[in-house]
Amino acid sequence: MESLAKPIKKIVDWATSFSLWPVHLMTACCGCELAVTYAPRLDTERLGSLPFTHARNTNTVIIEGAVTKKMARALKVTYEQMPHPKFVIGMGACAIDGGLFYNSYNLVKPWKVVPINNYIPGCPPRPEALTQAVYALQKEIREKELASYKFLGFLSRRGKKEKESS
Amino acid sequence: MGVIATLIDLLMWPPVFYLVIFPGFIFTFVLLIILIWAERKVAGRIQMRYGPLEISPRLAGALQLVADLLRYLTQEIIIPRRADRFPYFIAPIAAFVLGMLPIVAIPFSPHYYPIPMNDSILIAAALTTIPPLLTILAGWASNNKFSVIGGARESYLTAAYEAVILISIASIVLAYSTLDFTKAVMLQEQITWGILLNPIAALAMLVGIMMATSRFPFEIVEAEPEVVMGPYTEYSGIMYGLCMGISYVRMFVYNLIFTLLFLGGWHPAGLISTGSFVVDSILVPGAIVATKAIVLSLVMVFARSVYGRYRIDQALAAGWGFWFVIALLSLVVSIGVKAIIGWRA
Amino acid sequence: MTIPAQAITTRRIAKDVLELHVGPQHPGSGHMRFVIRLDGDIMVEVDPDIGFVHRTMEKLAENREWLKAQPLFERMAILDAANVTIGYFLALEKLLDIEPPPRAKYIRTILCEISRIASHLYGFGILGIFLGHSTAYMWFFGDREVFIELAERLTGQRLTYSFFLPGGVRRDIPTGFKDDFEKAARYIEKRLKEYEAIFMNNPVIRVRVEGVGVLTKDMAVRLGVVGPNARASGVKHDIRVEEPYDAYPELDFEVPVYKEGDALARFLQRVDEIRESLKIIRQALKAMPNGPIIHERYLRMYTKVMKEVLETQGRAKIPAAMINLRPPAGEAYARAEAARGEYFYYLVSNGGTKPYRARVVSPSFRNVLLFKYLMPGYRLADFPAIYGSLDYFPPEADR
Amino acid sequence: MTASKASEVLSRGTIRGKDGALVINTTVEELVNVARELKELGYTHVVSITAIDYPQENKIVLVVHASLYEASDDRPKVVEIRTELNRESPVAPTLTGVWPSAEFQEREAYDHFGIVFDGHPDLRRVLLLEEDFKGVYPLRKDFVVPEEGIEYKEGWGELRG
Repeated sequence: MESLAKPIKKIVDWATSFSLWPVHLMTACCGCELAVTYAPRLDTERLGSLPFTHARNTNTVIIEGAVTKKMARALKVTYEQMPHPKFVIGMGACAIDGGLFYNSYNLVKPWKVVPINNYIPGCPPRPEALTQAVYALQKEIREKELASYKFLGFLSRRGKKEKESS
Repeated sequence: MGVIATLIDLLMWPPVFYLVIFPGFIFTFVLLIILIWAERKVAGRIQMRYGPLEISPRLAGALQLVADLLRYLTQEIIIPRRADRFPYFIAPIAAFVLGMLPIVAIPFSPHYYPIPMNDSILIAAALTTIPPLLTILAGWASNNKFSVIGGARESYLTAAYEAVILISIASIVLAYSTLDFTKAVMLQEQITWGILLNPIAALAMLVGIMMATSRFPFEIVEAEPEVVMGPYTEYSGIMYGLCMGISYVRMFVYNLIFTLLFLGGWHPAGLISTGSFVVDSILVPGAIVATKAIVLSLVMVFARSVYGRYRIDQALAAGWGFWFVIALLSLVVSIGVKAIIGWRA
Repeated sequence: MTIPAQAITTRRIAKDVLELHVGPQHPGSGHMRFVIRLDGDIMVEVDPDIGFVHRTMEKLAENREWLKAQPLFERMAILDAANVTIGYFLALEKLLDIEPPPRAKYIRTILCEISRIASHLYGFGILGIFLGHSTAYMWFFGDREVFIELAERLTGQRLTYSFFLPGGVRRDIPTGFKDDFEKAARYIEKRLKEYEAIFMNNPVIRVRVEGVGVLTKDMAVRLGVVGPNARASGVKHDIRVEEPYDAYPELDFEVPVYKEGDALARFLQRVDEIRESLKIIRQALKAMPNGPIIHERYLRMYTKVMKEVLETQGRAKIPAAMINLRPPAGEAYARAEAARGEYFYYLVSNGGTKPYRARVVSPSFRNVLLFKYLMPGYRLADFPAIYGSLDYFPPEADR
Repeated sequence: MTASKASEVLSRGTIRGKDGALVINTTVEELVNVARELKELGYTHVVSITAIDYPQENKIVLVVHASLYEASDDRPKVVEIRTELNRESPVAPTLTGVWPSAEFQEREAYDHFGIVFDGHPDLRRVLLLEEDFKGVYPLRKDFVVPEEGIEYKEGWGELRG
């Protein structure tokens, strides 16, 4: 079974990495640069990443900068609505540690709300940086089997290891 | 060995081959992938960008849809707790399959059809009207406000476009005086293409198809800024992939019907004769019909890059107030045409 | 053209209405939520729920030095950063009782107008995608990059310039900027004609925006609407004319005003404004005087190295005293015309290094009322058309 | 409204030298009257309604800025109305009856300073959530912004994987 699982997992990872559709959730000001990232100059759709409408039919959340307490609830709901496997990119300094708005009483650190795969520094990051983050996430998915370890997990070595350790 | 041979025999048995491979399930699926890829590529070219590319730079990103499909296939399927489970689950699957079903009545050449029947136009036209009902069902079963609004929009639009499409089919059938696709195409081979016989009916049917398959500018049921994804809002994973495919499948099937009724079907195929039965009566006519339908589909898909979308009341006003009247007018034209053909025949 | 009944007159709301929560995760909402009550397909009540992007700028500004408030306030609308912060510096300069040298004034005006053009193109793109016209979105955003690039040459940053100083600017005009601008201006003038073909005169777009979201002049005055939305309703209100600042009094331009007040008028008004902005920048580049780019009070504090940088590279360093500014105690307000309308800054100083109170009112915050009073009476499908045409930017309103 | 009464309102205020705004100091009882008279003078809309907190003097000053459209004469462009309120329970009459444009501004002042506007049609918090900030009005001076510092745990700097 192991020999069969490997190519299947590879294909799943490959397909998922080239189909990272970010959900339309704008959390703060970096949304401007997100819009530019998918506009003609950079056209991140060529990486197979197409911004789409709803949490149910997408698989990536791009956190655009600061997350307020009010927005954190929406972020959590959106993330929970999303089917597995799902990925999160934290965009901007605010998503890392509050950025320019450190000490603000209405901000939440996004990594306390959802698990984040990739961070992008900058305030706001250039759109090129976001494109690179998508590219880096693709590579990470393929290398670390982020998409397939849950799917067919019982077949893989990683799944076995998890079982043994527990 | 015997089992495999039997299976191959079964697959090559014309009705099964027809439904499963060409032009049935597999062919339509491949077509779907190419069509959506082409849509994204053409839109990209017009919009000063590339569209999908990096996945397979040498094939201009043609594998993009394969990746999207596989991603949907391996994604989790979430069934909301408040949803009505059975209809929720069955609606998109049934809509996809039933959307493809009219193919049983559509011949690809005088000798290549799954089931011989005399009333094939009637049956094909009747079968195309089923999927909208399932779309409405999907919207209702999802138990989501946006889905319900989307379903309601679909139910309004269905009445409008079905009337236009069915009346324009009726009017061209009136001109041909037959309910058989094969005879209709043969008649077109003798006289001229249906689009020249009754251009008004052809135009009305084209607009009806655009409305029925939610092409721009009639993409109202799934209008994103208003109702998220309309009836399909709650679907995830491959269920959503199916939902997305429904309109493309229906568009292709409608375009096949349109090709046979108005674009002369396999018309120039009679000019080619190689002597081989398979080539002459299956491959060449089949390719001609499919090509015509695909080109038509591409034109429809292209409208996305040029138009915005209408409001529901504007679309309904256009459907009932203008195109319905045009369709009725085409009946009159057909009577006139019938008179002329009748004299000649 | 019939004007639907507006909800500002009392309107009985049926009991069995459908309540829709649009946003914040919804393709038709930005960073905010609308509670829409629907009677059939007609919106009977719209309650904008803002505050999803409230990053508490006013409080944070009280805890930071005067100069450090600039990057904070810039984040209200990073797509229009120059116009957003110019008001703050006008108010601060009133407190400090200084005035920038003429060359700095011209550079400020040029940057503000570039920023305005870019911001308008952004708004068009959003309107395009809301009406389902993805080509319009892509074209507008692609062409916006031309002006982003232009601003980047001037300031060194794509969006968040932090370009102004009290009594000056941070960089001089780079060499070759005039030619770059001329190229960009000619390009966008050509493109505006192409937009007319595919977007403005597109019959499908036309029926969606014509006669939709009609804001009468009376209502605009009553609700205190500002910016292009007010000017499209016949209110000739432009701070650049009424309380001219920087180089505007010396430049010749017109304020386009439309009477219709519908979504189409709001769109066309902005198109005209882009043309006027190009005119302003052309004039400013021609009439720009030579001289220092920073007030001499600060120029005197420059060390030798700083002076050398200013003269050779055209970059104004920030002297140490500027970080610990101590404006005399008092209050001052200033207004500035940004792409979306009037910015109002009200600064209170108690003589310390930090503002005692920094109040900012953004145009989007004042236009929020429009959602509540303009939308009811229209169909649900008109919601994105009206929203897009108002050019509303939630982070700006929430601050 | 006669011209003499109109100028009476304006003459109550003083022109501030720094920015040319007309500053009118008034009381809670007088506030609506002053606003109404200003509106009849052509000050059609509110630009800003906010407050300044002075904890040492135990007062909150409600600051209302009103302005006019299409200003052509030499009337002051912006009028500033300052009203002192009791800091413990700041209550002011609503101005929405005079200026409908005050609606969201007053909601914001309530949100940030806890000023209750008597008669406001829809006085809710607008920017902050009631659940997070119950009884807390962050723009008052006694609300001190917490210094967070930088969070760091052992092993965060290392590369994962």
